[in-house]
Parts: sequence; C-alpha cells; structure tokens
Amino acid sequence: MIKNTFSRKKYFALSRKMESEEEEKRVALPINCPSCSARIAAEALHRNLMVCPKCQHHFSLSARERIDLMVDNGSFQEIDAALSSLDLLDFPGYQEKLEKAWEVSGSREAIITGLATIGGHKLVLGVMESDFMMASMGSVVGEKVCRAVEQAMELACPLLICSCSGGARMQEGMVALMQMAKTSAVLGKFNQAGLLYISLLTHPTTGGVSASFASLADIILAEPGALIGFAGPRVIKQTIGQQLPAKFQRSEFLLEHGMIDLVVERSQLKATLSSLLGLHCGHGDGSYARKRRAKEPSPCPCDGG
Amino acid sequence: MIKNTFSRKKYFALSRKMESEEEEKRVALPINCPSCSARIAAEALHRNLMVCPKCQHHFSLSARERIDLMVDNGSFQEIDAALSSLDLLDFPGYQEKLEKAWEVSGSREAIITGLATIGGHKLVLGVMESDFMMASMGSVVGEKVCRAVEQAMELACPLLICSCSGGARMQEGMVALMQMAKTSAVLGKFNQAGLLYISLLTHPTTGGVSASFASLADIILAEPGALIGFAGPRVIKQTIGQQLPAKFQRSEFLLEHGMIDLVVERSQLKATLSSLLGLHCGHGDGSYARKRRAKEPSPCPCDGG
Amino acid sequence: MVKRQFDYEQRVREIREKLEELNNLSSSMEFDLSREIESLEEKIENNRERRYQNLSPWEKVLLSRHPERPNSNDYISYFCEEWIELHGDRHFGDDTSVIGGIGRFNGQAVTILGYRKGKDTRENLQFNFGMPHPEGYRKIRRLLLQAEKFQRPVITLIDTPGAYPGIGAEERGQAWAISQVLMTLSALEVPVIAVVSGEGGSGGALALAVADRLLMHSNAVFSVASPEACASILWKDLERVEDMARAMKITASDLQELGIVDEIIEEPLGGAHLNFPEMAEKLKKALEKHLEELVSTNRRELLEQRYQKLRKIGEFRE
Amino acid sequence: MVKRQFDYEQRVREIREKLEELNNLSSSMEFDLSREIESLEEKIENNRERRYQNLSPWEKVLLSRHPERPNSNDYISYFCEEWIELHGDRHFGDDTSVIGGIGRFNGQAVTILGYRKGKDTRENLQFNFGMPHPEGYRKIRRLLLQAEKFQRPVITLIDTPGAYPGIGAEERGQAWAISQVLMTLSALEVPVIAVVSGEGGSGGALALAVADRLLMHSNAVFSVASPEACASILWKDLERVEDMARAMKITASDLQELGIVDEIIEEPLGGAHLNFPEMAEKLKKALEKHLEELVSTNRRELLEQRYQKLRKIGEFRE
Ligand SMILES: [Zn+2]
Ligand SMILES: [Zn+2]
Repeated sequence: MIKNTFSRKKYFALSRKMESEEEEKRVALPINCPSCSARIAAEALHRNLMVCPKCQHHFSLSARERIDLMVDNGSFQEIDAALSSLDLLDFPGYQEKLEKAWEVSGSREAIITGLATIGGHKLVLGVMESDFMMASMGSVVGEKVCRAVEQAMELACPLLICSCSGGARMQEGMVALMQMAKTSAVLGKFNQAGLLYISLLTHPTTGGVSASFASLADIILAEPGALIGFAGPRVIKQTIGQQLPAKFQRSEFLLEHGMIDLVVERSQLKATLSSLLGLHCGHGDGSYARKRRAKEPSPCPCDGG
Repeated sequence: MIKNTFSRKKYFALSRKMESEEEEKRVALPINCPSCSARIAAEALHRNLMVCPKCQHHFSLSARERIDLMVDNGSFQEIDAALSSLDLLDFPGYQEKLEKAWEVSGSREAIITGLATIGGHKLVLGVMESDFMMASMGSVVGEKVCRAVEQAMELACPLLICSCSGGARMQEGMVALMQMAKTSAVLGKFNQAGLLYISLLTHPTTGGVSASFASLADIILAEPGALIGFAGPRVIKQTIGQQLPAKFQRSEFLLEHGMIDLVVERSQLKATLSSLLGLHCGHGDGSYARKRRAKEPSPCPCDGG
Repeated sequence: MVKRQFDYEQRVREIREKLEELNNLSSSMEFDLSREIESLEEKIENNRERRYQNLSPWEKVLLSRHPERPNSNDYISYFCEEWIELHGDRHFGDDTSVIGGIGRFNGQAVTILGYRKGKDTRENLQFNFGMPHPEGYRKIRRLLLQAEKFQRPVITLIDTPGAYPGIGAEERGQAWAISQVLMTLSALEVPVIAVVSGEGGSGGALALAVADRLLMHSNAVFSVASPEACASILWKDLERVEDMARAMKITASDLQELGIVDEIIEEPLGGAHLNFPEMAEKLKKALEKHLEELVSTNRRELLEQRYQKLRKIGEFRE
Repeated sequence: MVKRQFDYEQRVREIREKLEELNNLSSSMEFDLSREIESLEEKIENNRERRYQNLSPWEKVLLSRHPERPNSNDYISYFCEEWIELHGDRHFGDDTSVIGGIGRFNGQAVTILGYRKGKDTRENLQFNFGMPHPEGYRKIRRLLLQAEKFQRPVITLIDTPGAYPGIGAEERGQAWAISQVLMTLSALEVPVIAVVSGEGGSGGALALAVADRLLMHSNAVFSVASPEACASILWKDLERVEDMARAMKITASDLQELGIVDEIIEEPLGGAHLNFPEMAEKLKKALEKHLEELVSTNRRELLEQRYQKLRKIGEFRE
C-alpha cells in the first residue's frame, strides 16, 4: 500500500456550477503546485483541466471530475451506485473509516461505474475515486469492476477503466486480495469475446489493482508523471537499501520499459480515447471488421445509439 | 554464418563395427581434447560417448553417430533420403561444394530424418549433419524438416529435431532464407495439433535455424557448452567493438537467461528423452490425457508399437 | 515484546534434556525417579498437544516461516516417481525462486509449479528467499499453457513472502506478469489444485492460488499483506502485530470459514517439519482424492465451476 | 574500387550546375547557347533513364540504403488519415527501431508495423539504425495478435539491415523472438501485406515478410545476408561484393522470378526519395488493390493460400 501519495486538496467538478458562496470562495484561493511550487489561480488551473500551466504537473481529479472531463456532455449514466462495503471481518476501525470515506468523497465506494459516450462511441466506464480510502480494492470495487465488464459484454461495447489505487483493501483481508483473481477472471471472458478494453493509469496505481484489471487491457494509457507499479517505492527502498533511479515507476519510465502504449496529456485524453474507440468500432467503409460482421451479424453498438 | 566452429576430425559410428584395417588404425590414434588439451585414447573417448573424460567437453557427432546414440537399437528408418539440393541460383561454386559435401559427409544433405523409437516410444526424428556445408539450411533442409513434421502429424507422434547449423545457406539466397518461414509455418500447424516437439540444440546452432524451427519447440534441450544464438560471436564483437562475456551464447548461459529448459549431458540424453516422451504419451493409469482420449478417440501412437 | 520466532519446541527440548540429566544423576545415585519422570514426560506431551491446538494466528505466521519447514523441492521429491524440472521464461531469465516441471504423480503426468524457499543462507540466496521476479511468473505462465496443451492437471505449491520488491522486478513489469498468470489460471482448461503449504504472502502468492481446489496446511497462513506491513501502515505500531495477525483472518480455519479455502490438511504435532513423511503422505492422499474428482469432471463444467467460485467471492450491501 | 555509396545523382547535379554556370556566362557575354544547353539537358535525361534502367544489383543495394530514402514514418504519415502509435512489448522495453500502431487507411482500420531507420545521425541513433532487439519483435508479435483479435488487416514495411547483433539482444533471445513472429504471422487470421521498401536484410527483415502478398520497391533488395558478409565469408574478398550482389539474386525482379515477390512497385526515376509523393501514391494504390482482394477472400481460404505459398518455397531433386 502506498501512503500519502493521495494527499491533495479537493478542487471542484469541472463542468458543474458552483453551488454555494463558500465553494466560490474556496475556488478563488490560489493553489501551490506541488511539483514546481508555482502559485496558480484556481480559475486558471480549472481552465487548464487541473494541469499546472508552468510545469504540466497533473493534479489528481476526483472520479466525478474525471468523468466530466472525458465523456460527452451529459452522457454518463451511473450503474450499481448503491453497492456499499460491509465490515465483513469485523476489522477494528473499518466501519468508522468507511463512514468517513462516504462523507469525504461523496461516493459510496472507491469506484464509480456507468455507461457513457465518448466522441459518440458508446462504452462502459469505471473510474476509481482516490478520495475513498486511497481507492483501495475491497469486495465492492471488485464486484463493480466485474459488473461493468459484464455490462460491456452484454452491450458488446468497449470498456474503459481509469485506475488509481493503493492496492487491495487490508481491512477486508483475503477477500480483498481475491478480488484480483475475480476481476482477472471476468476480464478473461471479456477478452475471449473479442471486445476492446482500454485501461487508463493515473497517479498512483499500485499493488493489487496494478497486478490485476489495470494491466490486463488491450491498450494501456497513462497520465504524465503517474506513479505506477506493483511494490510501493518505500518498500523497495527499504528492501534494497539504496536510492531509486530518477523517474522510477513513473509513466514515462514505464513507456520506455515497454509496459504501456502511450502517455497521454490530459488535454489530449478525450481526443485520444475518441480516436481509439473509432478505430475499433468499424464505422469506416470497407472495414474488414465490418465485412465480417455483415456475414456473422453482431452489429456495432454505436450503430444504434 | 559461423565459421570454423565445425572444424573437427571425423570419428566413427558408435555402434557400427569397424570395417577396415585402415579405420582400425585411425581409431587407435590418441586425440587431443580441444578444450583441456588432454590426450585421450580413441577407444576411451568412444566408450565415453565422445565426451572428454577429463573436462566433459562434448565432441561433435556426425548425424549417424547421434542417431545411434539416442534411438533404440535398430529402430531407425530413414525417410526422404534421396532429397538432394539443386544449384537453383546458378551460384558460382555451389555445385562443386555440394559434390564435396556428399563425399565428405556421406550424406545427401545437411539433415537426416526418419522414424525411430526411444525407450519404446515411437517418434519422428531429424538430426542435422555438421559435416555437410556446416549444416546450413537450404531448400532440402527446409523441405525435409517440413516432411518430418508432417509425418509426425500423420502418425500423431512426437517430433525430435537435433539442430546444429551455421544458418541459412547463402548459395541458395532468399530461397534459403524463406525456409525459416516455411518450417515455422508447418510447426505452427504441428503445435495446433497438440503434439509434442522437443528440440535439442548442439554445437553450434545459429542464424536462420536458431531463429526458426530450433527454438519453436515445447521443450528445448541443449548439450553442455554448445554455442547457441542468432548472430555469430565474431559479428557481435565487430559490431560492438568490445570483448564478449565469458560463456556468452553457451548452453549454460542460455539456461540462466531463460531460453532453454535443460542442459543435458550426453550420457543422460537418452534417459532424459525417454522420460520426457513417457511423460507425454499418457500410458500411466488414470492419466487425464488418456481419459480425455478415451472419450475423443485418438489413440496413443505407442499403444500399437 | 512480540515473539519473532517460534521457540516453543526449543524450550520443550531444553526441559527434556534436563529430565534426561536428572535421570542419569538419579540412577548413578541409585534413586528410582523413573515413575516421576514418566509422569512429567506425559505432562509435557499433554501440554504440547494443548499448545498446538491453541496456537495464535501470529504463532502460525512464525511456524509457517519456520526455517526447517518442508519446501516445494521436498514435496515434489516425495510425490513424484519421475520428475523433470523445466526452466526459463523464454524472454529474460530463469527465476530460481519458482520451481516448475512435469512429474508422474500416482502414475499420472502432472505439471507442478511452486514457489521455492531455501533452508539455509546459501539456499535462501540461491532461491531469492522464495520471492519471484517477473520472469518467475512468466515461467509459470509458460508452463501452465504447456500443461493445457498436453492436458496435464496442475498442482501448485504456495510458500512465499510475496513478489520481490526491487528495481529490476518493477522495470520488467511485476504487475503485468502477475496479472497474466491470474487471467491464465482462471480459464486454464485442465484441473488445477493449489496448496498453501507455508506462507501465502499477498498478490505474489495469489498468482498460484487461482484453482479448482484450494488446500491449506493447518499452520499455514495466507494474507492480503504481511501482518507486519499492515500493523505499521494501518496502526503505525509494529508491536501490535499479534493483534493484527488475529484481526486479518489469515489462518486456514479463518479462510475456510470465509469460503476461500476448500480443505485443511492437518499438520503433525509441532508442525509439518517435525514429521515430514506424515505431512507429505496426508497431502498426497488429499491431492489424489481431489485430482480424481476433478479429472472425471467434464471440461466445460470444470471451467464453469472455477469461474463461478471466483466470481462469487466478496460480500457487500446492495 | 567498389562503390560504397550511390553518387550518380550527385554527379548529374554537378554537370547541371556547370551547365547553369555556362548558361549564365554565355548570356552575360551575349552568346545564345540555349539550344545547345537544351540538347545537353536532354542527353543527360536520356542517360539518366538508361542508367536507372540498368542499375547493377550492387547499385540497387546502395540506392536501397540511401540516407534520404523514405522511411516507415513517411509512408505511414502519407497513408493514414488517422494514426495512433502503440508502444512496448509488455516484457522489457519499447524498441524504437520498430514502429507499430493502428491507422485509418482508406477509411479502414489497419495495423501497420515497420522497421524504422533514421535520416540523420540523431535519428539513426534514436532508432538504432533500424536494427531491432528482441523487444522489437515482441512488440510486433503483440500488435499482430491484437490485430487478429480485432480483425484488422496488417500492412508491414520492411527496411532494415537486420536484427541487431549485440550482447543484450542475444541475452534476451533474439532467435526466439524472431521465430515466434514467423510462426505467428504464418497463421494470423487476418490479411497481411508486406512491402520491402528499402533494405531487406536477412532473418531480422524476414520476420515482417511472411504475408499473403509480398510487394517490393523496384530498387529495394532482399537478401539472405548482406552482400558484404557473403563476399567476405564465401570468397574471403570484400572487393568482389558487386559480383556477390549479382550472384545472390537479391533484386525485386530476381525475387519475382523466384516466386518470392508478388508485385514490384516501380520507383520514380532516380529512386523513391527523389519523388516521395509519387512513390507513396503508387504504393498506396497497390495496397488498396491487394487489400480489397484479400478482405473479400474468406478466412479459411486466405490462411490456406498463405500456408501453401510458404510450404511450396524451395527447389530440390527427389
Ligand atoms: Zn507546476
Ligand atoms: Zn577435455
């Protein structure tokens, strides 16, 4: 588990109106970039999709903010919103932590799933919520991922999961760890069905999430500078007793080491996703995929909607 | 292409009687081990399967010697013995080289193929002949490999190829290079058929052979100290302009780097092959493979013979 | 003070030595203490039995990490009349912390894959303390696909602190390698039986635990992360590791209750290492029984059952 | 002396510069040499045409290696309205000497894979002179299997001196990586068109040449090993490389005669680099034609044809 990498202030939903004076005031305060220390006006940061205009540091987004940023306006329909964690091991303090997370994040769990369109292409979407217990994976995250995959299979449409996570949720013990196997199994079926799965890795994605659904995608994208790996850097430093290389476990490092397809700046994210979805949906004339579909009918999901 | 790695004296067939006084005399001469310089009596070397008793250096064997060493006595039946190369590009000097190779090696081409049993297990066998133009792969080697694979598919029995080769045969130009693709294609079918292919790499296996049928096996064995790689060490040294690491491209190095399953000493070779064949033929009671076969009839080839 | 190693047997041994000395002394002085000594012996044995029936989860952690605990090599030698180890991932290296190969188990060819710990310093260094790099997981995946091709059942042996947390391991995609094994095992078209024989540490151990049956030694543990890591991360207090071990539900019986473990293999008194033949024979019998069941299940059903088993894990409110 | 670079155009350029100077001088001195100069120009152009129709195999080798020759990046930019490059082998690294990704070609999504040479020193270092390591071949294999999953036709672009002969490349299994690509392509369940656009060097180039159609630029070469290597190994005489280039039958027309190349794409006068748009447009048209044919072939037939095409290569006496 990675600690403290999630420590960030809450900003505001990118496309929602501010609702109270208090919120307006908070928005107005300038923000210090944690990377280059520049003081940035909240408005300017907002306009720049929460990316530092000086050093391109990508600030974390809440799940709702990210959904607003990526999907076609108003297209998101949440599914399985009510799923909520139980203290199944009777683990000291877990119930209180859950209650606090509900309050802080405004979400019922560490992932939000639903249907949406991006550039007109229908898809099923999962976005992890860093404010919810460091987006750790317990029963509910595992179950919601599986249901999202199943939903995409039912609709024969692509799947996009935006990950960030500290790993399996310790408070649910082995049941949490087994969610790695569960999500991998259901993604095995999805892969067999010949459907497209795009994984977007955001800061930070580690542990059980990185070693299961987040890396089992056809195409893997990452935001610039995101920390991505199995073991956390502190554990590694302790184990090997030496300094870690610069940029170790960052997106750009992983690209160089062959683990991801592309590092995508936030400003290019929607366009890139839209293009990838388009290249996989076979709308072009003379498409080989389309030709085959004509013989073995299984229409492109985008044809209808 | 690797040069001079084949330079060795001819010894004698391991299980055949000496036929002339001249041969007897030759056999009697002591031999210098190229690795540890020990003088070894020919008889002693022979008894030790052409392995230096001092340093375990594995002397090269002719194809016939290797077949005698591996298969059950008298079980070998050669196939496609008449296949023979043409000077298809009208390449200067090729015809003369072929004629010389026929004479020197006593074989028609750089691979001998046939049927045999090892430890009672029926299989199709291919053994490359280092004395034939450094066992380079031209049309005939490609064709004989393909026919051996097809023969094994027809009999639904395992395939064993013992490789050693300097690479594709330059005198047949691109037609030789394309044998890499041809043998890989037919092995693709063999793999799809669910049959066992064991590759034994002997000194030296490089170039087009190493990058096609020799490395496409389910199980890859190598003799100790064999040079195995794609590029020859001289080319590499020239390109990078520095010394190569000790043991570079040798069997033990490749084992460490995950490329082969086992390094097998010559004295253990027949036993290892026999065990591997046995573990794959499903004779044991209660075998899952056998159970499945009982339902989907496709009898084990060893059941009959 | 938290105990860092399991020393109960050591203390029993010391007491017995004292009794022996006493016995020798008394016989040289012509006292007859044999009845008293016999009764003391009995008490000790009773105490041992009670003790082992009431091991705390943390004590089981220590026992599962006992340096003399039988390792994968031991079980494989005991099980297999014939065994050929296979090496390498065909990409980068041969990871010695993972053992894999083909064996004849009860007359039947099977693929066995296991994490491998050493028993002394030399072996521990050689096997990297049983902590795999990505090439270990890739060797596993390669041999799994080979088992599938040749329709060989698979047996896995789990005993590892976890995947190795190092620079090279991360550079070469530890997360990617593990996830591929999980996906491959979840749909592998042959029977798979997994055995947690010692320490089951985190995702690195889980990779070999996706199976039709999960067996577990009675003193083995299997946890989402080590109790030490959890205590220091969640409670910032390493001294509370005993409480943490209890809270995390990591013992075989806890995990059977949670529906994760299918059968517990009872260890001999004092742990698997005190009577290895008994332990190995018990495990062999259990494997035989499950193998027979699974081999006679038809393939579609087998896969559907494994899938549903995985798909159902988890508890939540809707 | 053997020519080591193709300098004919250089010399034509020099003659033309002289003519230009002559023209300028004569006009300043009020001679009228325009008719003579025109006639000379015509002669030069005629000579060029004859020259290029009669290039020796070795001159084609030099032309195919011309530093300005269009590379895979150029063709991909010309062909694709939309293009997303994908990176990495998911095991070790991203090999920049191989470019791969998804493009929209004529409205249709295709996977394009190519070796990539640079055009100046910086680019050559960046792309390792177009010589892949095993991770390049593994990226190729990954993207091929992805193309198959999503039923995208594949176009490959071949222009490489060969696989990189280095320590790391051998350590990580160059031979293994190449053989896997050969086997994968031979049975890939989508149409595959390969184009030898420049230098086709040995087995490292062959990996992308297993296809339903093999097209080849008229000045490209494709050989079992470089003529230099063959001359020095077989004849121990590097100076006879021109003869060797001829003996090896490495030109597009030789290879069409041998039944290896299916169609020759005629280059503009002077080579592909002297008129890239013309070259690219010609290739695009040819690709469109073949793609249309292959896409309308049913899958079983497609695979059977590709297999038979490979299976038949070779000549021998029986
Ligand atoms: Zn900044
Ligand atoms: Zn010697």
